[in-house]
Amino acid sequence: MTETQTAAEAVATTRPALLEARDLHVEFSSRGRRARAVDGVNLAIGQGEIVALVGESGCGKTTLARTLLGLERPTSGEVRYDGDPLSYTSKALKAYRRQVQLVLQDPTGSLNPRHTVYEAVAEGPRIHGLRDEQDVVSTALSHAGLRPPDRFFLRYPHELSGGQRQRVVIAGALALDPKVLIADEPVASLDASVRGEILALLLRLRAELGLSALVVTHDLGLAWNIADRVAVMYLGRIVESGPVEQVLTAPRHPYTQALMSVLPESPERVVLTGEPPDPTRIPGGCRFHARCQVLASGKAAEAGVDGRCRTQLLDILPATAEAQAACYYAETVGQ
Amino acid sequence: MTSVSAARRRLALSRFWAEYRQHRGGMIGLIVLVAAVLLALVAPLFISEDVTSVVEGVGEKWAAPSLSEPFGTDESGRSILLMVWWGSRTSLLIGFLAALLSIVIGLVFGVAAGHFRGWLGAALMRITDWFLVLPSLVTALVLAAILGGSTFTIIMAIGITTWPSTARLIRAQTLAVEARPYIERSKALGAGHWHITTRHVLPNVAPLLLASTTLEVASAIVTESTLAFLGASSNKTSWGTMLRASYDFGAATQGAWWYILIPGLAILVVVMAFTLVGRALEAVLNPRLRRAA
Amino acid sequence: QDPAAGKKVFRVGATQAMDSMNPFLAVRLVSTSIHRWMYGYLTVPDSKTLQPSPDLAESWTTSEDGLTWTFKIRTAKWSDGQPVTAEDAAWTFNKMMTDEAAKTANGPAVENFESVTASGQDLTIKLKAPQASMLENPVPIMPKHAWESVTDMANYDAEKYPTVSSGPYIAVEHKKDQYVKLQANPNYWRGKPKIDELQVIFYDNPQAAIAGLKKGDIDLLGRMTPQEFEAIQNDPNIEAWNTQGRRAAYLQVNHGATTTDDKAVGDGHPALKDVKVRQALHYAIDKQKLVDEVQNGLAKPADGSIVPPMYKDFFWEATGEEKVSYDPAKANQILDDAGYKKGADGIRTMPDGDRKLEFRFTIHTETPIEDKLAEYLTAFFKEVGITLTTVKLESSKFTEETGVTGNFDIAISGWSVNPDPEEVMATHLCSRRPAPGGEGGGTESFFCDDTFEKLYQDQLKELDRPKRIDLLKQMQERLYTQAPIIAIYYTNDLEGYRKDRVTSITPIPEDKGLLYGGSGYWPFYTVDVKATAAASGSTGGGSNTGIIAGIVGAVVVIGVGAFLLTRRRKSTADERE
Amino acid sequence: MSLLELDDVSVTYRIASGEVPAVRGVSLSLDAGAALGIAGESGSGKSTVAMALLRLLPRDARVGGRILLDGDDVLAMKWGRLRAVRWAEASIVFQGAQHGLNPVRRIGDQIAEPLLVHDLAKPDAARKRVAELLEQVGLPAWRARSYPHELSGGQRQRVMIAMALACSPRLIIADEPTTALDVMVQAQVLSLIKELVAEQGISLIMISHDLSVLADVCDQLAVMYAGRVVEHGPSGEVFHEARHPYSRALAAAFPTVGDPVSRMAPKGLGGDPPDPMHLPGGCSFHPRCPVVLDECSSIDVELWPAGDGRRAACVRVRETEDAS
Amino acid sequence: MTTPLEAAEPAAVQAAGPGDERPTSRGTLRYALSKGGGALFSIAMVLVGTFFVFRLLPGDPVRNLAQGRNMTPAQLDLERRRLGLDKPLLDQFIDFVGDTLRLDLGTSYEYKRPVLDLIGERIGPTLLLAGTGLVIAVSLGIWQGTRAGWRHGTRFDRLSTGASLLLWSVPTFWLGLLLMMVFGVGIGPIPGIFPFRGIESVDAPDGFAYVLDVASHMVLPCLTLVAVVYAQYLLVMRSSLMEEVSQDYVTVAKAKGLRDDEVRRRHAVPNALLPTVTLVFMRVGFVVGGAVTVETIYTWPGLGQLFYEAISVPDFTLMQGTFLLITVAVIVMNTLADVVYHLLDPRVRSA
Ligand SMILES: Nc1ncnc2c1ncn2[C@@H]1O[C@H](COP(=O)(O)OP(=O)(O)OP(=O)(O)O)[C@@H](O)[C@H]1O
Ligand SMILES: Nc1ncnc2c1ncn2[C@@H]1O[C@H](COP(=O)(O)OP(=O)(O)OP(=O)(O)O)[C@@H](O)[C@H]1O
Ligand SMILES: [Mg+2]
Ligand SMILES: [Mg+2]
Repeated sequence: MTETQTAAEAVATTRPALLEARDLHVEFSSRGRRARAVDGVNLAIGQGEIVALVGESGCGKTTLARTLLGLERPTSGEVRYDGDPLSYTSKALKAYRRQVQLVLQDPTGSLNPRHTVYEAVAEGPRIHGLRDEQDVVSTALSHAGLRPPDRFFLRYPHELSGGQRQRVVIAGALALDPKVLIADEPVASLDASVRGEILALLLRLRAELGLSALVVTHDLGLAWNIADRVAVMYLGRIVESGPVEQVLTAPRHPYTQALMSVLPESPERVVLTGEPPDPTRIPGGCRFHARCQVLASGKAAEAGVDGRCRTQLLDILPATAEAQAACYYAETVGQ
Repeated sequence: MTSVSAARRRLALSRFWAEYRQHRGGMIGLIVLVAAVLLALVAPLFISEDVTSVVEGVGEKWAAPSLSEPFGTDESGRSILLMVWWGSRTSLLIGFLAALLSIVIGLVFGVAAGHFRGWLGAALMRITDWFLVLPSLVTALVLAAILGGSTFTIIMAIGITTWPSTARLIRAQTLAVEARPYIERSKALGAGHWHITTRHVLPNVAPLLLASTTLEVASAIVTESTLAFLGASSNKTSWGTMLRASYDFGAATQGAWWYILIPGLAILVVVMAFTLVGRALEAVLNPRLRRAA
Repeated sequence: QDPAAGKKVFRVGATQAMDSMNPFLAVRLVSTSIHRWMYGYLTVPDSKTLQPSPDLAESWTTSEDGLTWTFKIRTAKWSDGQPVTAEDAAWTFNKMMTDEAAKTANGPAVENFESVTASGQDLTIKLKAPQASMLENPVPIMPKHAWESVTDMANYDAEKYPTVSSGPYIAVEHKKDQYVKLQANPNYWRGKPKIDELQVIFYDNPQAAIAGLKKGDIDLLGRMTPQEFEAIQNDPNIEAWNTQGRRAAYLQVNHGATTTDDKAVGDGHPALKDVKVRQALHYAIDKQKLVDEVQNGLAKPADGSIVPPMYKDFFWEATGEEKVSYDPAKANQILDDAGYKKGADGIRTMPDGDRKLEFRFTIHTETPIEDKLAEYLTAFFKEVGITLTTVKLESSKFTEETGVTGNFDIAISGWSVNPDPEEVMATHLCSRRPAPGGEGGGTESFFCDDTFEKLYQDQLKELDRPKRIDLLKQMQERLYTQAPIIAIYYTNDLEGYRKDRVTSITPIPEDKGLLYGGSGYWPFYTVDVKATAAASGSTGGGSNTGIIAGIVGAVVVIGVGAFLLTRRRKSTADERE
Repeated sequence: MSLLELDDVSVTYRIASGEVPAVRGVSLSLDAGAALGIAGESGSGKSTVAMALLRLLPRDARVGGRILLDGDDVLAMKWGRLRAVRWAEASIVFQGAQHGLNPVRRIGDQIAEPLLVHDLAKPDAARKRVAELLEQVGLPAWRARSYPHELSGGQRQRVMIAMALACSPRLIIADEPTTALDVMVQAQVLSLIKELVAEQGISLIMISHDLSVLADVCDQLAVMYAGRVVEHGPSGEVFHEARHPYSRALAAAFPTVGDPVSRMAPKGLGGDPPDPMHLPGGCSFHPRCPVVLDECSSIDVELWPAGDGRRAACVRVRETEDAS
Repeated sequence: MTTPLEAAEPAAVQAAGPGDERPTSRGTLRYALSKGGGALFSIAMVLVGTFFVFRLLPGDPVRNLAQGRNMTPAQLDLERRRLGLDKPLLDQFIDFVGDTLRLDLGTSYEYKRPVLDLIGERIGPTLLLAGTGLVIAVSLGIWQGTRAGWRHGTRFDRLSTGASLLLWSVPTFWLGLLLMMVFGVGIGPIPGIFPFRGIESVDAPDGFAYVLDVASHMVLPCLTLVAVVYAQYLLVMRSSLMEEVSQDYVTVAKAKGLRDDEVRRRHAVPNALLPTVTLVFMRVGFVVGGAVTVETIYTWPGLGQLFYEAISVPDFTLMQGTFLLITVAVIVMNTLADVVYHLLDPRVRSA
């Protein structure tokens, strides 16, 4: 941890955390077993910061995002907003939801096909009883890049292109003037050509409105495109986090390394074998050890950490801005 | 802006209409149905309850259809034509009210069972399932027999025995709607149960409900006639009670085929019309079926 | 191969099925009829006069005080060869007196019995009180030797064949809800019936029964409605049998229902307490029109009371001043005079208040004829400023409201009268009113009239038939003038039988009497039919149609199969995407 | 001679409200053993082309042009011949593995089915072959007895690939075999396909909207826009230095991690995708084109040669080529 | 006809059955047990419901039992005690449940015999009629539905769908009456060749001729039942098949080079059959309703007729007994259908 801090990082560390997850656990019971979808997460999003959360399917990204929004109640741990723990009374939740907003993967599904653009954007203001509804809607739409806004008021979602729909969804979130935007795979279902546009919009919103964002994705390219910081999640835990430049150019956790390696342009491909992760059966020791290529290749044994990898539980990474990895091997070798 | 949105709504309606018009069966059904309902509504302008009165029946008894009496007369010399006309009021009324009852119960149960997860939804579903397996005609008969066969009880009996299928349909639709991401989005915007069910779920199940209602009316009319025929109804003149009377007074052995045929055909035509309209509506409104078709 | 070939089989249709083969339990009309044909009774109505005449009791004597009756039982044999003795009769009655379950069917018949004893062929019955109708005892005498072993009478279904009988027929087979087969009893004391077999075939659906008669599936069908009767009237193969019947139809008027302790019950309209109003109602009814329109002319307007004219001896008819004939003007007059003024809407009100004369008319559900009747009465009463609304009740509720709770104004009623009218008269006694606890006694009118009571008591003791007849007629007159009930018509007995099958049948009474609907077994004892030819007629029809149906079935199967095959071949040929 | 040749293929769907020209004059060819990638945004007609190759389009689609498979016109074939061609010579791996497998039959039976249908094996031999195939795609042989729902998405996609290999066809058409799959699984499936093509000499047509993926697997790339091929050429060249502005936008959409140019600078293409029922006149791309010229709205573009073995449908390309 | 909705409703929605959120999540045994538990619960609810509904009866049960005959207060009291009607409601309920569990359904008012005996006598003919009708209706419906759904829009489809809609709209009793008039009684040139009363002739022959005799008696009632019932099976099968036809695996099967009818027979039909057949058996209640009407019209000595008689007398113990039996049978059938479906469909059966 001796690298020089980048500009963004410097800003991030000085900024107080706006939205924070503290030792968050979320469990479901599925098939009569407990699925620990989120299994101890510390994560902080600072004012005006864009954090990318990456990881493979089923690792708990969406669950974490939903829990941060108060749509799911944690089994233990807490969500804090602006320093205060989140209260789950319906009144408090309603107030909270003016501050933190959600953008989903599928803009087509996120819009009620029977509501016009205006109604879709006005839904939030109506729920919260905001005045000057039409102004609010117009402003939100222009912020989202749909200009002039009144041209779109009466359109139905099916009359819009995919990118426009996602902009409407974003406008719907902006209408409540939130501080944080949580976007769950916001571009995964969009055409490649419009993907960049939406990402650019997120960047612009941060610049113009000072919005913070948590972007959930499995696309490392996206993180590279827009995020300040990235958190890599595996089986309910964050296994590596830090500034994008640091984590994505020099990944320290074997799992991050594997994720990087399957990008088409990467020279050497590490395809992980073994069963895909199952949150009802989280292995002991390091939760990644069963699929860990470093352990399998014997490098961990060389470093003398293989025993700990298999048996000893790792600590939960703290919610700091510095680059950090939950890996015995990385700890040992990195020092 | 309201005028614009009204125009949009009109446009949507006309689009729906254009699509509906493609269904020949549905169009035929709609014409028949509108005609039947109109005729029933205007009946009091032309005739009165007297046509069903035996005291007023002055015609020849058991008269076969003729020019003056196109559908013949019954055992008391009443005109079958006029009785069928007047009887349509009772039959349609029972059909509509029973369907309405069934739809209202079905809607409340269906939406609630679909919306509220956990024990409430599960309990509602159990109740629905329980009612669903009850053999409906048998149950309706028992209810009518126990509560007496007034119009009100017949409506109750039919409504109570038919709502579960509506509830299931609505619940399935509610579940489908609630699985849509826009519900999640709405929740994230801070919406409560009431907002979600009234703003998102209801408008989405409404079209299906319309289709389902027409089918329910059809089935209620048939059930009413069956109950009347099995003697569980002590209604005023309806098509079912007419058939019952034709049976009681031995139209078959009298060779008075018109007395059996006409009310039966009236039921058949109207029920068929409702069914055709319901199916056409369903085909237009239910995307699942639309995809298959 | 046809088991029926060469036999004389007579098939009777019935629109009711047997409720039980056990005469102690059976209450349905069809069951009591069949038991009439199977078992001997003490007496049987005479085929000409309908007076009690010897059946199993050859003769009888009565003590002075009328309390002890001695019957001499005929020397006859049960169908299994055992002799019929007074023991059998005594066992039957004693069983009913001691076993609650055995009372189910005919309990009241032994209510007045003090004791029943037998010695040899002599049966002695001691009564608690005199009873002139003693000779009308409706209890079949059962074979003690075959029935003694039955312990649980309530659950005994008596499905043992052939039955041990002493009547003209023996039941040999009973398929529940399908048919009962009876065979001629060779040991019958009057001699074996002319036919070999009597079948009673049940139809759920009266229309099917009519169709069956027309088609020849059955030879005789009784208890038809006027409309059903019209349907067979013009059939060349059917003898339409239309005679005066046993039934009187009347309106029961709630003239102030009370219980046995004279406390008022129910919610009857106060105006009906006024005999004038009741009489006005009587004047307002056009009975002839009712007969014509409701009964298709197949009834007789009632100018008497509850005994139908068929019973010539007991029948009483009003004449002269007393006679009430249709006269709405007079009805209006009576009501005007009594102070029931018409309001602006043409409806009358009570003299001392503003309660309108709005009556309810209670009828049964599922009786289309009563519906019609109600419509006519409504129209008639409207003429005299009285509103009538129809209330339909399902039968048990009907019985309760019109016989116990008194929650009615006017109700439809009727009674099929036995040759002796004592029982129907008794239904209008004070004692028949419900007890204070609400237990019904079976009143038909809540009537409680001193004159009537006295006449009843007198006739009970009067063993001289002409004098007793006179007393009974006076009772009818009293009912007529007091109008707790208003007789409207006597329905005809409507039956039909196949002329081409039945060669002779004697009605009861022999002069223009009844067949199926009659009392006793006479028509069925005397009936004679053509023998069934081998494999012809409709009896063989079953197997004929069976073959036809079988062939049709085979054709359908082959057809469908062939169709499927051709479709398959075609579909391979014109395969598309 | 090339294995597959598409000559001016067009497909029009008839729907209630009119006709949808989904594919408009596509000409492509594929040599035996080669791999062709087709890219393009949603609705550009990629799947329609794939389905047309085996005449699997629904009844309301009208197909024009010629599709020569080994010199035989697929569109003119008799039914018997077409059935023989299907799967035995060309097989398809469909978009969305979830639905391509019959949910109530064991996967072994489903893999063996084409073998039996085409009389290529007796049941016993078929069973052995199924085990072999499963092995080939990296699944244990006992999986043959599983039902589709018992497998993960990646495993199902492997089964689909095993099925496509069953009759040792000469051509495999893979329609977005990896969309909706997880990154890790996507990588597994892609390397499997790459391996198979390389080892068994099977020709491959692969469809995707991710140019980088295609560039990785295929020799040749065709980019479709609004039912037309707008650029065609060797994959590396098309990906790295696309000539058509649309292809360029597509290529830029997926940044290279570590490349400072794209850091905090996502690139995209403005405007809306075209509605196939109301295509703009002239070059159908001109409303969204960042380098549009006046003539673009009127001129009829076609695939002009754009260098060595490359073609592109852009006026600017023609101009530069003409100039050079 | 009761609920035309079912057929129009997409089969899959129905077929998934209760708890369709995560159907894959339980083992078959667990599933069967939970279904069985559910059925027991339903039956318990039926018992409770029946008890209370029948306590709503008009009039005094003892008086109903007496059927208007003259009984002394003492007799009535005795009867009341015998029936346990003097006890508090809860005790009565416990007695009722106990009796019912011991299969003691009480004594018929009308027949003075144990209800269970009466039911026992009637169940055979009903099974014969409804069973035969069901088999014919199901095979006919499925066969026609398959043809219609596979080639929907063709003339066969339009004809059979039209015909089934027509039959669907016909009240059962009316059709029965018409058939009776035409083929039983005979009309004009059509002779009335089929018997229309009962299950056999009074003088039924023995042996094979007896079978033919019964068969001939079955023609009209069966025809009526089939005509009304098969329509919905046709429609369900049709829509279910149409649903399958648009699935991708059907296209894959075509791409594999299967012949059209192979695709249909091997893939589409078996998949469409699963939900359809289950639905068919879930709808036994409908057949029961049809049976009541048909048996009444044709004097068929089955349960339906017994039930109808009980209603028209009315004989409340008999009504209650038959109602209980019919309902429980329907619930059991439903549960069986559910479990069998679960067994047959690997999608919902857990690995
Ligand atoms: N409501 C729920 N009930 C039971 N299990 C659930 C529920 N929601 C999620 N899970 C389980 O929790 C785990 C994490 O799910 P989650 O949706 O958060 O993953 P994800 O990282 O978003 O995956 P993807 O990239 O596929 O969206 C999964 O194994 C999932 O099966
Ligand atoms: N059966 C059909 N009926 C009518 N139009 C259709 C049909 N199938 C496809 N289309 C239309 O044809 C066009 C091309 O569709 P196609 O499925 O080939 O696109 P695609 O390139 O495969 O898109 P994606 O990337 O979304 O799979 C689209 O506009 C689509 O709406
Ligand atoms: Mg997710
Ligand atoms: Mg596609």
